[in-house]
Amino acid sequence: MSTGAAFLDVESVEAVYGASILALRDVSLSVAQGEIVALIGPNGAGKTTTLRAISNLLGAQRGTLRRGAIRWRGEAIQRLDPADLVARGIVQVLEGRHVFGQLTVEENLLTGGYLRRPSRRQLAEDLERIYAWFPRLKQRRGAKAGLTSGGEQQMVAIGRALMTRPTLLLLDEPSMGLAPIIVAEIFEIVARLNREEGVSVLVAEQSANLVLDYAHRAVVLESGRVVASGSSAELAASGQLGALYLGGAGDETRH
Amino acid sequence: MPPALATLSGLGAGRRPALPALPARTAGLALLLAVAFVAIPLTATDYWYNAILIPFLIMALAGLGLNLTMGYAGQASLGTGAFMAVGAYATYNLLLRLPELPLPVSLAGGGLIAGAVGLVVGLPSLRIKGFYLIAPTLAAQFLIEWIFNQVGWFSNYATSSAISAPRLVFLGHDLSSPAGRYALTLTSVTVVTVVAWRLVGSQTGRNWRAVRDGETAAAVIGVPVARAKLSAFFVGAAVSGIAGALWAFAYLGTVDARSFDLDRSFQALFIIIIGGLGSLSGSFIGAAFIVLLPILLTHLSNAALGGALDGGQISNLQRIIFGALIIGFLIKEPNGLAALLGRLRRPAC
Amino acid sequence: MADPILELSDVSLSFKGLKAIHALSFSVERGEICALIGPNGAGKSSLLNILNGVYRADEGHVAFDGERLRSIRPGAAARRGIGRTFQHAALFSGLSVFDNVLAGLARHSRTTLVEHALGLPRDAAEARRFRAAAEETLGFLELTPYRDRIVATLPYGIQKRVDLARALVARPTLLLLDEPMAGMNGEEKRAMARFIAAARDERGTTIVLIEHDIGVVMSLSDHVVVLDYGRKVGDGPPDAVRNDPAVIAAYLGKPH
Amino acid sequence: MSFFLETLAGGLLAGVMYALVAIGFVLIYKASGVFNFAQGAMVLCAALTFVTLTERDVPFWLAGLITLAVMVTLAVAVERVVLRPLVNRSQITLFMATLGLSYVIEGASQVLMGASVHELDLGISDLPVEIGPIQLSSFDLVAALAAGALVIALALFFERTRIGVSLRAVADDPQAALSIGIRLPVLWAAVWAVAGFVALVAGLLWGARQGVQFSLTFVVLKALPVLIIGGFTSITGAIVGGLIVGAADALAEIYLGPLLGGSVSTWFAYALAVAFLLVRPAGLFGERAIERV
Amino acid sequence: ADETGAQAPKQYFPLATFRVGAYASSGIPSWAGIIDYLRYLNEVEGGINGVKLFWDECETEWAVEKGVECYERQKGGREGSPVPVFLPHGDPVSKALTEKSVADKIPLLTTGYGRTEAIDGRVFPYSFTVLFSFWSEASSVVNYIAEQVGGKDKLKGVKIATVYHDSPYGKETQVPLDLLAKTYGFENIQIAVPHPGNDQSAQWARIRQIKPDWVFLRGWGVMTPVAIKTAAKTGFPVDRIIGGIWSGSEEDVRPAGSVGKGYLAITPFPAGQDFEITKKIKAAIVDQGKSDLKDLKSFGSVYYNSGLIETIIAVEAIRTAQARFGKRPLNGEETQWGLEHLVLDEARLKQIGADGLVQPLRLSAKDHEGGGAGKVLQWDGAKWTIVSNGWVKSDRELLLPVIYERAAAYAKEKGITPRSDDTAEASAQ
Ligand SMILES: Nc1ncnc2c1ncn2[C@@H]1O[C@H](COP(=O)(O)OP(=O)(O)OP(=O)(O)O)[C@@H](O)[C@H]1O
Ligand SMILES: Nc1ncnc2c1ncn2[C@@H]1O[C@H](COP(=O)(O)OP(=O)(O)OP(=O)(O)O)[C@@H](O)[C@H]1O
Ligand SMILES: [Mg+2]
Ligand SMILES: [Mg+2]
Repeated sequence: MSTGAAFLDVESVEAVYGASILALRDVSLSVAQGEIVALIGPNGAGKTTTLRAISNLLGAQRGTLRRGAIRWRGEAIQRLDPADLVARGIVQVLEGRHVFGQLTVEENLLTGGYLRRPSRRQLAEDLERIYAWFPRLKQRRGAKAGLTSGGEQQMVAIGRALMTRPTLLLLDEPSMGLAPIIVAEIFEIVARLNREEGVSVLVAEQSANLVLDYAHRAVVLESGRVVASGSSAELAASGQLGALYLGGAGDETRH
Repeated sequence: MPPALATLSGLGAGRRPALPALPARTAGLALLLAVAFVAIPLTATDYWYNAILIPFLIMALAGLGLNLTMGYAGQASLGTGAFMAVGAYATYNLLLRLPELPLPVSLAGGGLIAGAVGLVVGLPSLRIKGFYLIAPTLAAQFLIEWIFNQVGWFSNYATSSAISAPRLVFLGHDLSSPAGRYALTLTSVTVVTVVAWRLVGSQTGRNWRAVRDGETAAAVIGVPVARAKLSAFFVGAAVSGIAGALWAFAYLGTVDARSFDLDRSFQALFIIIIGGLGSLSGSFIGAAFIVLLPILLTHLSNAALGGALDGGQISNLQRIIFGALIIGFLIKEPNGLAALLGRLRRPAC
Repeated sequence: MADPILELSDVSLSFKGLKAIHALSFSVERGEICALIGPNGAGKSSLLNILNGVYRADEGHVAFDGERLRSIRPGAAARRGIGRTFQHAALFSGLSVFDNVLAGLARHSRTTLVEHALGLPRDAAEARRFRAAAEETLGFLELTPYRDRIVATLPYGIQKRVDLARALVARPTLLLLDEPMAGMNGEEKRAMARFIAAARDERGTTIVLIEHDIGVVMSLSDHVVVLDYGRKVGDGPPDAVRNDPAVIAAYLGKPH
Repeated sequence: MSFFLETLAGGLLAGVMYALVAIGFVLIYKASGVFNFAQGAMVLCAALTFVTLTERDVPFWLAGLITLAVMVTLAVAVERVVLRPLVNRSQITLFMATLGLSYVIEGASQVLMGASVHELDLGISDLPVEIGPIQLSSFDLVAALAAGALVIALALFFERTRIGVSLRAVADDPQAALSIGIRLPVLWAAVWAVAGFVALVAGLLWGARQGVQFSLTFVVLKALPVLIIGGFTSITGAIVGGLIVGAADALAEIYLGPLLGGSVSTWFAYALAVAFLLVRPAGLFGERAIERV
Repeated sequence: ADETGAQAPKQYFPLATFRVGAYASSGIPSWAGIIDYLRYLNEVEGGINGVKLFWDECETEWAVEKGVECYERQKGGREGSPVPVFLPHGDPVSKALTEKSVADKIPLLTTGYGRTEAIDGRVFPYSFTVLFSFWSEASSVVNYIAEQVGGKDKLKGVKIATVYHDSPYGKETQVPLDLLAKTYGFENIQIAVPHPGNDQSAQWARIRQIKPDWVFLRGWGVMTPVAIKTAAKTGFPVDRIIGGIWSGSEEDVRPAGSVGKGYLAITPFPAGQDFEITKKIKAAIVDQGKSDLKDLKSFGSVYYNSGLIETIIAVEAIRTAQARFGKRPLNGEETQWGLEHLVLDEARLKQIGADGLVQPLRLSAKDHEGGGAGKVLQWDGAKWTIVSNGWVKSDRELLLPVIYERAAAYAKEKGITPRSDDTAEASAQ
């Protein structure tokens, strides 16, 4: 299903934190229009850093891109503001609890919609769309996001990013802390967005078996380098990934 | 306080674990002490003692006190000046009213009384958290300044409510010469620093840092949170109190409560943030920065601009440069100069 | 067997109009691993928070080791032997791994500030004992290689394990684990499951565990309690629960 | 009784003046979680610029505009040079940076505009007017009106507009705010510019009261307990806190002062603040810290 | 001196200045007064008996410990010249230096501030509270009020409220006013204003309630203009307020604007440009563009003249000492002798051109004040005019015994053996 020319191009990127911690040594990857690409690898491999490099959020972590180029539809974007990237349709869902704790769940979602300066009605519609995906959020809409449960916060973060109506969605460990039913739903939502609205997705995920069900292609990172890449089917079949990245404890999550 | 207060380097964090750098570190420390106790007394002039070394050591101690409360235990405080004042006035009254006590005992007594006051000021910390915690410490800052100003007994009814040092004598030695006052200061600072160093490496210090990094988590795993907070206030205030007594008697000779005003508290805060929160050596580095930089700037600018500009302009320029340097250092190294120096020493990690 | 270490009866909790837990009753046997599952926001973490005094139940009561826990504070719960790890690793980020684990021993400390300040013999002896206990736990959880690392710089999986070490070192009778394996890869999850099982087998610790990975839950636990929006919808051995249609509808989505 | 009322009224009006300064703090705190120590220096800078211009016979309105332009420039510069490199750093680091900033602003203001004292006459009479049993001055009324107008405008802005919500988001988590496309640089510069405007208003009113001189920076000390009582994040809190502090200070000085030897107002407001905090740990209107495990 | 034509030795004159910070506005004109006079001496009179002066500045920001640091930095002298005298310029710092100056044998010249007990030079050999101590200030104000009400016997029942800066400086006049109130029967009301004093509504509300006949305003910095404004706002007549020494400069009243018209102040530093010496300085320095003043509006202002007066006293003391020790740069101990033997009578003042500007002065070991009088100025909206009839004297006979008592108590506490009057002579041998 992977169609079109390269949409996002990451070329030999090298990234450092705090002037000395080398997190990415040489990472190249690409995402075509309408493609779901999985980024897998062990802890500390550089998945998050890769996503941050694309969305240009490294600065907030005292990180910098030392070498390489990132292109979006042919345009070099590594110098653009994160806000400009969001305006161009690239949005990242951060790993962990990054909700605006003092804002209500609904206000959190709304902040995601503001950049496009939508009309009041449009905003309300977008909101309803998110609530339709995550009914739990509708119930908790008036609660301060910081007080909601771990999974609810994760839904808020994803919903908020979707409010920007992205064309490239960067997801960082979306399944973390979510109930199986929700995890499945999230991937269904992603697949639907991809199918129906042509949204491209780059998703970093620990449970490779899960993500490979949905991704067209996968890129494997280790110690800041790309060590393998290919279509999901190939990778899953090749056994290259081994037990390391696949499955839960009892391998029972595969169905 | 946000967890980002944590400092990852400096004496504090790197204590016991057998770092490979330990012998070098010990050697460095020994060298430093040798310089402080032997080389300096052989070479320093009165100007060095009075204008640089003594205030540097005392402010380092004041910063150290605040660092224990704020840097290690994460309890924001703007009351350092008040605790210094209590230390100074308490020591003064001990010296005055119990002349048979030897000087070190009076000094320690002053510290303990300041600690007790700190404990009381710290009580609201059991309920008030984060930046709001500056309220009780500010209240203490102003209330205590006011009390020493108003209640004549504390200053033995001096006209101006200023106190001045009775003779500084210990074991028959007169310590009022610059070298004597330096010796007194250096010895006190060394002893207190050793005690502080022991504390931060002990269970107490660990509890402090646990409370700083996550109060709820600390409570849940059984860290006695209230005791940790109060002991941090107690010890921090006691250390600042000793610094205050030294400031009054070993440095200025005479002080009134205005010497320990809010500016002094801010200065202590400056010292530990510039030097490094949660780092013992940071207090010293920060104090060096705060005490020495203005002097250095004066000399430099007088040399460079002396003819071209009048004194006022030069002073204002110094102010600008000082402020800009602070911002610059914060941008360069959030964990303070101690961390910066640590990195310079081991560029590899 | 019927030797319940923990008994909840009719426990309720609400937040400003939200009923997070609804008249909940169940019990946990001594020495078992009890898994708590349920959709997001079902009230699992809140329940743990009640058990160790972070939240206070509005109604109902909790008995621990035969004694009723009344408006207990977190510190007191820890002293009674209830240990805890956190959903989002709440480690002391500025401390080394070793110091984090030592901090877990705080409730066993019997020395005073003065002894610490002056380094008196009792302090030295206690410090030695603590270090030995911490080393032992680090060894048990295979964390020794990370001993002196500042935890903020460690991978997430290791941090979760440090969290466990910090709770285990105090040798709790009851250990509450809030999603100990979230964000881990397969191998790490298996290792973690091994440690949790060992803690029960070798030390006899009773464990209450929240986990979303149903595979882990099935292979590890003796007993599963299912919550759905504050109510109990399932309670029993893993296999029974797994095939319960109510559980499937609320939580699993499809049969596993 | 009328003496009591008069003291109370005087105190309340003084409180309005404190609230004006406190609002500047609240703005920046609310929008970036920074306790801006340089607010006092900004008040000085604004007043000094204004008065320097009017002394050179620039008309009032023009001087006001130019000063505003200066404050906006300052805001943009602060965002570029200080805030941007420090994004996502701890609160205390940012606080410290604003301390450094206050040195820079104070120094620069005095290098450029000198250290002498200036009279600032806004043309508003500050002579007594009897209103019933109470004596007030038209100046006080103008100050109260100005503060009231600012509070209403800003409160509406924060509560009702999209920008207001975005600003609160930024204060909570700048990194997440960046990730969903909130333009931090623009917002920060805007907030600092508004804070600069508030500083200008406060500077003019305080400057007219006590002359434009360095000690304008001291009014910060009075604004602190106001903030603490009201809560760092609430504009309404600033005004309510201001009124409480103003009234309490004046009454304490009159009724408590003679008993205790005077000058109780140096600490009374802070003691009161502690009392308030013990009941409400985040001030009257402040946002409670969120802790969840 | 060197005969071979090498430069003659010069006298070092250290200046601890404060040109930035909250009080810079009062400092700046003072330094100008000092520096202009030194320049005048060098350029017109060829120094003091041919010994030229040179100086450097050290910025204190009016902070105690920076002041101490400057003292330490400067006390060693420069380019071979010792320090003859140190001007601390600040009440707190002068107190901090009291004992150090004894150890270093450097006289502290504090004109119009400093420890009142230091008038007793037998206990405080190196502190010189010359001209007008705070006690004298209080007494002169009472005497001026007495003149206005028609004599000291009419003081009975008069209400005098002292509104003071709540600091050691502010409280210094409590003891003498107590004593004077007991003696003359006026009602003595004390009202404290907390530092910095930028809001005084409560204090003036109280004054409105008490309705005093006179207010004696002892402010510092911003407290003075705020007091004047608040007084006007509460309807208290401004011409019934008498400012103290540090509430009586142009910098204090100008910010109060038009409501300050009529405000009074007592000062040992009369403002004006008509004194002989001022005219000479104007011609030789100011008009030549050599003045230290950037804003010539301040020429002849209270602060400018205070610097001038202070320097005249220091220079005359050096001159006196030179007569005994030789025409060369002097050290502190020698200048101390000069100060304790300083006689500035009408004749000498005329010679200098400072009659009317400096009050007649005679110092001794027992009396480091010497004068004890001030002039009362009134603000007319643009400048000060002198409204008292010459110098208003204080009741020194009444105050001195109490001062000596307190000095003796200090000596006892510190274990100091006071010099007898003639050891003061002997020590200089
Ligand atoms: N803010 C930071 N400061 C310093 N080092 C960092 C920072 N963030 C990540 N690192 C380091 O960079 C490397 C790559 O980390 P990254 O977070 O990109 O890995 P990851 O693949 O996302 O891992 P995980 O699965 O644990 O999320 C790691 O060694 C990590 O320690
Ligand atoms: N302190 C609080 N204030 C308000 N609401 C709260 C608070 N704590 C929890 N809640 C709410 O109670 C409900 C239960 O939360 P809890 O954290 O127990 O869920 P959970 O079962 O642990 O979910 P998850 O699997 O997502 O972590 C949630 O809807 C949450 O928003
Ligand atoms: Mg990651
Ligand atoms: Mg949970």
